[in-house]
Amino acid sequence: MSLPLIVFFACGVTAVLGAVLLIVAREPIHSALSLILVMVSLAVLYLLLGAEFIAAVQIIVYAGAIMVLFVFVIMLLNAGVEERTNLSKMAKYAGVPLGFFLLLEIAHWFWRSAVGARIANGSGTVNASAVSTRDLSMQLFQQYLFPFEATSILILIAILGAVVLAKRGE
Amino acid sequence: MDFIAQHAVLVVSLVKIVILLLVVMTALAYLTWFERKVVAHIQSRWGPYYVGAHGLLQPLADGMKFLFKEDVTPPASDRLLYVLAPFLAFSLALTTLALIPFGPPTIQILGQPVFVIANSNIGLLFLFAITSIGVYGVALAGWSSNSKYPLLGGLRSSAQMVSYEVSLTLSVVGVLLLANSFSFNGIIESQSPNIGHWHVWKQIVGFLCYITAAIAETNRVPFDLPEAETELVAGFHTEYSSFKFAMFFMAEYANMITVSCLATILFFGGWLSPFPESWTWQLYLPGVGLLLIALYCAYDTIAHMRGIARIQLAVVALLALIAGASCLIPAVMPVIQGPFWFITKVGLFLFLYVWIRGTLPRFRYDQLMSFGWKLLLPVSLVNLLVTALLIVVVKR
Amino acid sequence: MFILNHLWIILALPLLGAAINGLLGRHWPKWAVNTVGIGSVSLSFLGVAELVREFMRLNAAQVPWFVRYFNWISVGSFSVDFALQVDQLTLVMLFIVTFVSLLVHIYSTGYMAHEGGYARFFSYLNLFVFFMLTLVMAANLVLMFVGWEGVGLCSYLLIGFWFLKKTATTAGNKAFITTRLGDFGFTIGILLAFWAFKSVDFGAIFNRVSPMPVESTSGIGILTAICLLLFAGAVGKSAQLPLYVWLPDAMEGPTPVSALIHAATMVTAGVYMVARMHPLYSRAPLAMFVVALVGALTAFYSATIGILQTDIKKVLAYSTVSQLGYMFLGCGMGAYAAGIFHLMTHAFFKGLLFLAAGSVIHAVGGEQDMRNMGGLRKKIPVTYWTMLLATLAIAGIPGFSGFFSKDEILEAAGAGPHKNLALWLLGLIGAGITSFYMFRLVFLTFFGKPRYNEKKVRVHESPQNMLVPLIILAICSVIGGWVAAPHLVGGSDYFESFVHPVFASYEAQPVVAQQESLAGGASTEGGIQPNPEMEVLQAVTGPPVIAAVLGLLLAWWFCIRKPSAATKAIRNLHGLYTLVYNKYYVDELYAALFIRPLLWISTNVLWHTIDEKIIDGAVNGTAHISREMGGRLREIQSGNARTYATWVVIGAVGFTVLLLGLWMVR
Amino acid sequence: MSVPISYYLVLSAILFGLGVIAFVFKRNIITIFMAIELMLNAVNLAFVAFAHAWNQLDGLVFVFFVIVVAAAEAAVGLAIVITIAQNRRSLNVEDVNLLKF
Repeated sequence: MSLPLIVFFACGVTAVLGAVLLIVAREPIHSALSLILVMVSLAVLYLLLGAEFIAAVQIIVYAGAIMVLFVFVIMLLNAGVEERTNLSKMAKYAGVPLGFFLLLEIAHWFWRSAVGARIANGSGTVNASAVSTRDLSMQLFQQYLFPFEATSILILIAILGAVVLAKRGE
Repeated sequence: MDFIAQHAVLVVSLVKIVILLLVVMTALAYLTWFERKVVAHIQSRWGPYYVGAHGLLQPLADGMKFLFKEDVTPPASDRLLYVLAPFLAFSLALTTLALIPFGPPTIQILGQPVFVIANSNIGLLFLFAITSIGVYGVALAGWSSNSKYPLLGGLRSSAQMVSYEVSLTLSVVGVLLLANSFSFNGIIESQSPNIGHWHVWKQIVGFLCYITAAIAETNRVPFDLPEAETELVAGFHTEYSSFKFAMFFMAEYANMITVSCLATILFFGGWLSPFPESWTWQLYLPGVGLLLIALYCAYDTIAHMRGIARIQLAVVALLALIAGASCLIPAVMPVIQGPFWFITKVGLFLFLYVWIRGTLPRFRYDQLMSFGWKLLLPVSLVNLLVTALLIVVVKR
Repeated sequence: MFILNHLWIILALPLLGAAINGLLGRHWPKWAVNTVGIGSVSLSFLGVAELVREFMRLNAAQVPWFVRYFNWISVGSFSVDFALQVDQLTLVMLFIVTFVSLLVHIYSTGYMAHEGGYARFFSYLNLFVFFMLTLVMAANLVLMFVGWEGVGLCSYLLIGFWFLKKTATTAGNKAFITTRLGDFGFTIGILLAFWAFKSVDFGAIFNRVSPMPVESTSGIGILTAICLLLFAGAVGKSAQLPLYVWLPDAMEGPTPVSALIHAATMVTAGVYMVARMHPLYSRAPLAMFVVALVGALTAFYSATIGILQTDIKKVLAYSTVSQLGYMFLGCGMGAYAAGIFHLMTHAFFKGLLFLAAGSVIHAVGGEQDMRNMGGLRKKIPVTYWTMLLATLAIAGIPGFSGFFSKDEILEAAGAGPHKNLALWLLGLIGAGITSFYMFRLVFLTFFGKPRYNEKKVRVHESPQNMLVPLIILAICSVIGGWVAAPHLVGGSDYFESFVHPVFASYEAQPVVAQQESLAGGASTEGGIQPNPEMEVLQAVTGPPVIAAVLGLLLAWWFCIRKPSAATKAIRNLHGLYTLVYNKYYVDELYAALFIRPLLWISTNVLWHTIDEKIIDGAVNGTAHISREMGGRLREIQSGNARTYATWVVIGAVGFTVLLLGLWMVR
Repeated sequence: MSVPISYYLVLSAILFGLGVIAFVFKRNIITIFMAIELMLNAVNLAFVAFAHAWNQLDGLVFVFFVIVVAAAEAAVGLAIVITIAQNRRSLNVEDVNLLKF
C-alpha cells in the first residue's frame, strides 16, 4: 500500500461519499457543499495524476466560482428543504434501476476495456510525471486556438444572457 | 527510523508546520494589538494601555476572554454548518501560509528547504485556489446562523469576493508574464538582484489593482461591507460568540498576512534585499534593528514605566537584546537575511492596511460592485494587455 | 479600328436607351423620350456606318472579325463565350436593322404621338433593336438563340402593346406560343450540334464541318437532322407553313411594329439563320430541298390568301409571309446571296408598305378595311406615291428593287445548281398573284370614289416626321436593287460579290463542281464570270415580268374597269371563294386538331385528375398522417424534466449496451 | 506501485452514475444543476486519467474546455433559475411543466 494508493482511495471514497451526500441531502446547500467536497477531492486526484494546472483550475473555477454562484443563488432564493413529491412513474420504475445498471455497466466496461487490459499486463500504470503548465498552454494556444476563441465568445454570450435575464427579472 | 529516512518530507514538514503555527498565532494576536495601537494614534488616542506595558498583554487578555465566554448556538441555526463555517474560514486562512517562502530555498535541512512548507512550482495558483475556497467560511456562516443580518452579510461577502477575485487574479497575471513562472521562488528570483528590478515598477498599475482587490478580498475597510457595523449589526458573524468569533477574527488577520506576503513576493522581491550584493554592511541590519528596539525599550523602561509595567518592558528589552545579539553571530547572519527583509516588507504592508482603515470611509454596496466591475476589472485587463504587448515587442 | 475593337457599343446603346426609357421615361416629356429612343438607335446606326468603313480596311485573313468578351457558361465540356463576330453577312443585316429601325423610330414619334405608354413603346422598340443586333452579331448558336428569343419576347410585348384589347393580348400569346413550337426544334438542333461538333461556336462548327462530305438525300444524316431542326425554328420565327398563322394576327400591334418587326427584321431572322448556317445546309441536300419546298409552297399559298383579304394590314401580312417564302426558296436553292438580297430589298419596300399603310390608316382615322376607303389619291399624295413605288417594287416591275432580288431567286430556282421546275413554277405564279393583290390594294385604297363617310372622317396628310421616313424608304426601294443591275446583262452583281466571301467559305467543293457541270456553269456565285447562256437566263427572267404585268392588268380589270366582273367571278367559283376567304380554315383546323384536345387533356386529366386527386391527395394525406402521429406521440412530452432525464438515461444505457456488445463480439 | 488507470476510470464511472441518479431523483432545480456538474466532473476525471495514461495533453485541454462550458452554463442556468423562482414562487421541477403538449 503505497502513498499514492492511499491518497487515491482516501480521495475516491470522499468523492463517492460526497456524491451520495448530494443525493440524500435535503437541504440544497448541503448538496452544494457535498458537491464542493467531490470537486476538491477530484482536484487532489488530478494532482496525483500530475495535472497540477487542471487541479488548480478545478478548484479556482469550479469550487471557487461556479459553486459560489450556486451557494449564492441558494442563499438568495432562500431555498429551503425540498418537499418530497413522489417520483414520476417513469423515474421510479425505469430511471433508478437503469441508473444503477448504467453505473455498474460503465464500471465493468472500463474495467475490461483496452485500458484495463493494459493495466493487466503492467503497462499503463500512472508514472507521476507532472505535466508542465507551459506545454499545456502551448497546446491550448497553438493547436486549440480556435476552440479557445470560440469558448471565449461562448462566455461572452453567456454573460449577455445572464444580464438580460437579470434585467427582465426586475 | 527508516520511515523518517524515507519520508523526510513528512517529518520536516510537520516540524515546520508546528513552528509556523506558533509564530503565526502569536503574530495574529499581536497584529490585533498593532492595529488597535496604530488606529488609536491615527485618531489621536492612546489605544490599549493598561494591560501590560503599552497594552502588550492585551491580546493575551482578549484570548482568555474569548475562551471563557459562553458559546451560544442559535436554536434555529443549521448546526453542522454553523460549527463548520469558522473552522473552514480559519483553517483555509492558515493553509495558505504553507505556500509562502519566507526565505531563500537554498537554506535546507535534510534536503528540505527551511523557510517554506509546501514548495510547489505552481504555488501561486494553489494560493488562489485556497483563497477562493475561503469564501465559503463567510457565506456559510451567514447562511447557517439563519437570521437576516448574517444572511445579508453572507450574500454580500460571497458576491463581493467572487467579483473581486477576478480582478485580483488578472492584476497578478502581468507579474507572471514578467517572471515567466508560477512558483514563488521563480517569481522572486526574477526580481533579483536589487530594488531596481522589483516588479512593482513595471507593474505599478497591476500593483494598485492588486492591493485594492486584496483589501476587498479580505473584507477590510473600506470594503468591509459583509460586517458593516452601521448597516448589519456585525455582518456574517453577528450570531457568533466566544471562540468561533475569535476564529473568524483570526482568519481575517491571517488573510491580511497572506495577502501582504503575496504582495511582497509578487511586487517587492519577497525575501530579496533591496540593496545589491556588494554592500556587505546590510548583513548587520537585522541585528542592529533589533538592538535599536532593545535600546528604545530600555530607555522607555527607565523613563516612563512604573510598577509592573517596568519589569515587563525590561523583559521585552532583554529579549530584543538577545535576539539582536544572536543575529550578529556570523553563522546566523546570512540565514536571517531573507526572513528579515520578508517580514519587514510584510510589516509595512500590514501597516498600510491599518493606515487605510484609519483613513478611508466605507463604500456603499452598489458603489462597491460598480467599482469592482466597471473600474477595477477593465483597468487590470488593459494592464494585462499592455504588458503582454510590450513583452512581445521587447522580445522581438 | 475603334468600333471594331468596341463592337459592344453598337449593342449597348439600344439596351441603354431601353433601360432609360423603360425605367425613368414614364414621367418624362415626349421630346426627352424621343431624344433617348431615337438618339440611341441613330448612334448605333452611325456606329454601324463607321464599322462598315473600318471593315473595308480589313484584309481577308481577318474576316470574320471575332471578339470574345467573357466566358458566359461553362459546364464541364460545354462552354459558351459571350463573343461577337462580324462578316459581310453580318454587316448587311446590321445595316438593315439599324437603318430601318431608325426610320421606324422617327415614324413612330408621329404615329404614336396620341397614344398612351409612349415611353414604354420606345423602350420596347430599343430593346428589340438590342436583341436583333445580338442575334445578328452573335458568334455562337447559344448567344444567337438569346437574341432569337429576345426578339420573340419583344414581338410579344409589342403585339400586345394595347394590352387592354383582348384581341391584342391573345394575338401576342398566339405569336409567342406558335413561335415556341419552332424554337423547341431550334433548341434541340443546338444541342444536337453541340453533341455532334463539341462546340456551339460558328467558327469551330464550320471548321469541323468543312471536311465532311455531302450527305445523301436518302435517309437523314446528322447534318440533315441538325439543319431540319434548326429550320423548324426558322419556320416558326419566319412564319412559314405550317406555323405562319401567328403573323396575320400579329397585325393587332401598332403599325410601326408591324413594319419593323413583322416585315423588315425579326421575321427575316430565320432566313439569316439559314444563310449563317450555310456550310451545314449546303452539305444536306435533303434539308435544302425541304427549305426550298416550304418556301415555295408558302410563297404561293399565302399569296392566294392575300387575294381576298379586305383588311389592308392583313393583306400586307400575307404578302410578307409569301415574300419570306421567296427568301427561303432562294436559300433552299443554294442562292443564299439572292435570299439575303431579297431580304434587304424586302426590308425596304415592305417596311415602306406598312408605314404607308399606317399613314393611310392614320389619315382615315383608324379605319383598316379597304372596302371603306378609296379615292385617297388626291388627299394624301405623298403616301400615295410612296406606296405606289413600293407596290411596283414588290410586284417585281423591272427597274425596281424587288424585281432584281425576286428575279435572282427565280433564276436560282429555274437555272441554279439545284434547279427544280415545279418550285420555279410555284414561285412564278406566286409572283403574279403578288402583283395582283398588291395592285388590288392600291386601287381599292387610292382610286375610285370614296367609300368612307366624308362627313365624319377628316382625311389629312400625315405630319412631316411620318412622311420623311416614307420618302427615304421609297428612294431605297427604288434604287435598292440597282447594285444587282449589271447581273442581268451578264455583268457582276455588286451585292453578291460583296457577300460572296461568306458563302464561298466552307463551301462543299465537289458538289459545286458536279452541280456546275450539271447546270452548265450557271453557278450561284453567279455574275463573277460572265454567263455564257444568255437565252436560258432570259427564259427564266422573262416570265416573272410577264406574270407581274398580268397581275397588274387583272387587278386593274377587276377593281377599276369592271368591279361587277369581280362579283360575277365570285358567284361562279363560290366554294373556292369562301375557302380562300376563310384562309383555308387553317385556324379552325388547328383549333380542332390541337388546341381543343390539348385543352381537354389539361382540364380533365392534368387538372382534375392528376393535380386534384393525386398531388393534392398526397399532400393532404401526408399532413393528415403526421397530424395523427403527432397526436399520438405528444403524450410523451409530459413537460416533466425528470421524465425526460429518464429517457436520456434509457438511451445512454442502450448505447452502452450496444458498445459493450460490439466489444464483446470483437 | 502507483495507481492503475482503471481505478480512476471506475471511480469516474461511479461518480457519473451517481450524477445520473441524482439528476433523476432530485426535485430542486438547483440540485439538478449540481447533478449535471457532478457528471461533468466525472467525465473530467476520465479525461485527465486518459490524458495521463497516454501522455497526451489533449485530454487536459478538453477538461479545460469542459470547465469553461460549465461556467457559462452555470451563469445562464442560474439566471434562469432565479427568474423561474421569481415568477413561479417555487424551485420544484414538478411545478415547472408548462412546456408540454
